[in-house]
Amino acid sequence: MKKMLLYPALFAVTLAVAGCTASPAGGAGDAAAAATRSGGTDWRQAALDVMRGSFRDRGIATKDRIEQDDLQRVCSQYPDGDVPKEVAARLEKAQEATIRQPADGEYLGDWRAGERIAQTGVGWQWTDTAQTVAGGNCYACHQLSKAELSFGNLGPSLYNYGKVRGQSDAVVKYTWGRLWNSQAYNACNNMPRFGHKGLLTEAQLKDLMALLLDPASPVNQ
Amino acid sequence: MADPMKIRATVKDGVADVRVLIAHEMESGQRRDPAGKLIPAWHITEVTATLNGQPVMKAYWGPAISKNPLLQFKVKGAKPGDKIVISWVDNKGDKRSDETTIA
Amino acid sequence: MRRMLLAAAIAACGTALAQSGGDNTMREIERYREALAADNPAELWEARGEDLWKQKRGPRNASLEQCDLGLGPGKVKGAYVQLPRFFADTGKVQDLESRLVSCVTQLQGIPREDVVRQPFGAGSERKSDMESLVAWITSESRGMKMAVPMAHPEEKRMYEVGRQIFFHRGGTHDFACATCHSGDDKRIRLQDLPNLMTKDGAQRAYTTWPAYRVSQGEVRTMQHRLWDCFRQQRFPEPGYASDAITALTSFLAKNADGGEYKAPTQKR
Amino acid sequence: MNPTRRQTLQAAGGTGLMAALAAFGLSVPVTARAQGVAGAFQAKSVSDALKGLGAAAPAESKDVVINSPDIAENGAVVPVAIKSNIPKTESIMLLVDKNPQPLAGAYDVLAGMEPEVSSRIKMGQSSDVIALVKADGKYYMAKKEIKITLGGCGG
Repeated sequence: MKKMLLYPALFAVTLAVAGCTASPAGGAGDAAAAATRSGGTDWRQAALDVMRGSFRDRGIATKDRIEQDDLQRVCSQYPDGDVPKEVAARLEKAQEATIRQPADGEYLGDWRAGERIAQTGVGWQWTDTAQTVAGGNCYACHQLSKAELSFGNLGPSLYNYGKVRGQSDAVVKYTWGRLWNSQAYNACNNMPRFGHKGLLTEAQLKDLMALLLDPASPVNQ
Repeated sequence: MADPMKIRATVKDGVADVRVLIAHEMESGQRRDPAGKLIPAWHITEVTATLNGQPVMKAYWGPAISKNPLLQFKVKGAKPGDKIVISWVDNKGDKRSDETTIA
Repeated sequence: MRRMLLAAAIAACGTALAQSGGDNTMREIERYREALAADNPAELWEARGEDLWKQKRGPRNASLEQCDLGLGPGKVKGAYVQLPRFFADTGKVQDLESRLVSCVTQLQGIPREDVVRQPFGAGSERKSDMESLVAWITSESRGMKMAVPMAHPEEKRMYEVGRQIFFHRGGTHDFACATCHSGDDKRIRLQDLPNLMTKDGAQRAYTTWPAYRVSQGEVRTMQHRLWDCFRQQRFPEPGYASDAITALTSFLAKNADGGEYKAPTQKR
Repeated sequence: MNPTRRQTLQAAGGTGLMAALAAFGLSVPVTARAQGVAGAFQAKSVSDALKGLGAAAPAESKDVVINSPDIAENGAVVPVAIKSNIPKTESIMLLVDKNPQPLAGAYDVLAGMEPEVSSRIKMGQSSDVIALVKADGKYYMAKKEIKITLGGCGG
């Protein structure tokens, strides 16, 4: 299951990498160029060369993971998150195009399963295998339920997410899109693209949807 | 072979403060390996200390003493230059002795 | 991951207790940390490392006492706070571990693959000579100020390359080092993340490695810290003492310049 | 750093030393005392451990002092020091109520030793720790709760 899922993600990366070489500047502004070039040296290229010589495959963590798609490459040049508006708009448009709605039109799974996915951070590391059922590790960065005190703050609090927003069609689709590819909304934020990169299955994403939106979920208590 | 202990012994007002760090796994016997098999207990069972050859302390340890154990105790009537010897033996029969001179 | 979860578990309980106990709780945790700091098992690694340095080993039956860590052959005192640096004999910028690999291969004649095969120790039956050597050598810089040289063009190059690696987003999750380590007061779960973009954050982080990790019962070096960060970033595995690690270390070490070196320390 | 490091004996095999050890029973671990303590280590409850030590009903005493933080961040390493202010203290023992085998350590206070000892122990969960002191043939005890934020037995 996991292994099958891996291929679309890799495929997407390969495509994106191919895309990079076609437009080396990637539409990045002058500020980005200044950060990566000085004294006539392209430090970004120098770093890539060093990384290619230093990293190696280990288990599922294959060496091609250091190669960047367009979003990764451009975002790496704006570490403070101050991406120029036009650059962000271009990236967001491209990322939005990747969002796939659920095939059966059902968006909400089981919030109990969603809570477990939010608590677990296993998966995709070289210590995992293709059979490892990955988690979303949401609590690493977000507050979700009131009961779980151990939450990180790299992302915003999602406590009462559904209670505040309700379950309108627009909210449901927006939330799905956020989980599938968060980079479509504010490019270069810290959140992984769980759907686009195949990190979680569609069923897992539905369970997370329920965790966020179901009135019975601890998130909305 | 077991690594040397780290023994510090300093004297103040005739009382020596002895601090010993020992390199040892102190496997509890409660942990499981990645395959789910219980890892057998492996721990120091006895530690003895002598001051100039005279026994001053004897410790009996179970598996609940922490990995790379610390042991601290005090001995009266000690003076700089006196010799402290610490010895341990574990439940596999491995053993080690180290000595230090009180500073 | 398991470790991350454990760390989270610690943190979780920490909060629960902190909320129930308030100031008193924080005082007790401080007391706990102080009680541990008094005797650091890293000293066992330091002692073993000093012995290893002086032992004649390998096909050439030589000790490492002629190893040049940057201040001249055999000079260990204060060497670590001036690493990484450029070495003319290898033509490379090297961090401590990369340099030790060179010394062990050149002076003792031990093949490189044997040196780097198992650089991270796992219990008393799989001890790491590297971790012991590093524990001792770093302890010989305790109390000194970080002063990483940046005069040689190669040193500047590695610093710049390291900076790029720090910001390099990649892997399945689009993570870079910067994702977690470029903001103030950020946490994963409840684990505090140093902001390596500030002088203070960079100094506090860099000057406290290596550390005896209570949770692992092992001394872990900067090399291991970065290696495990990349694992959690879902990156492929960085080679031991590889240029990428050296470059990143150059960047982090230089940013810590002026900070007082305190390691080996003890961490959870 | 520390001159004593260089004075460590190379191995346990030094024969003179081993002879010295044999003189007080280290290389012959099965003394009656050791055997008794070994039985107590196997006990699964504090009361069984106390029985094994021959200390069925120790009296609580303010002269037995436990020094440890109230909270330990990691149960794998919990510093605990015990001091006895009771004259003629012969031995000091440390038990952890909720550990699978409560007896953690026992210390014979021989000629010249101050009746206090400090070590670091593993605790599986928050629990009472019990300091037991044998003095002049009688048993005394003190109790203290230590909260653990991460257990130290299974992990």
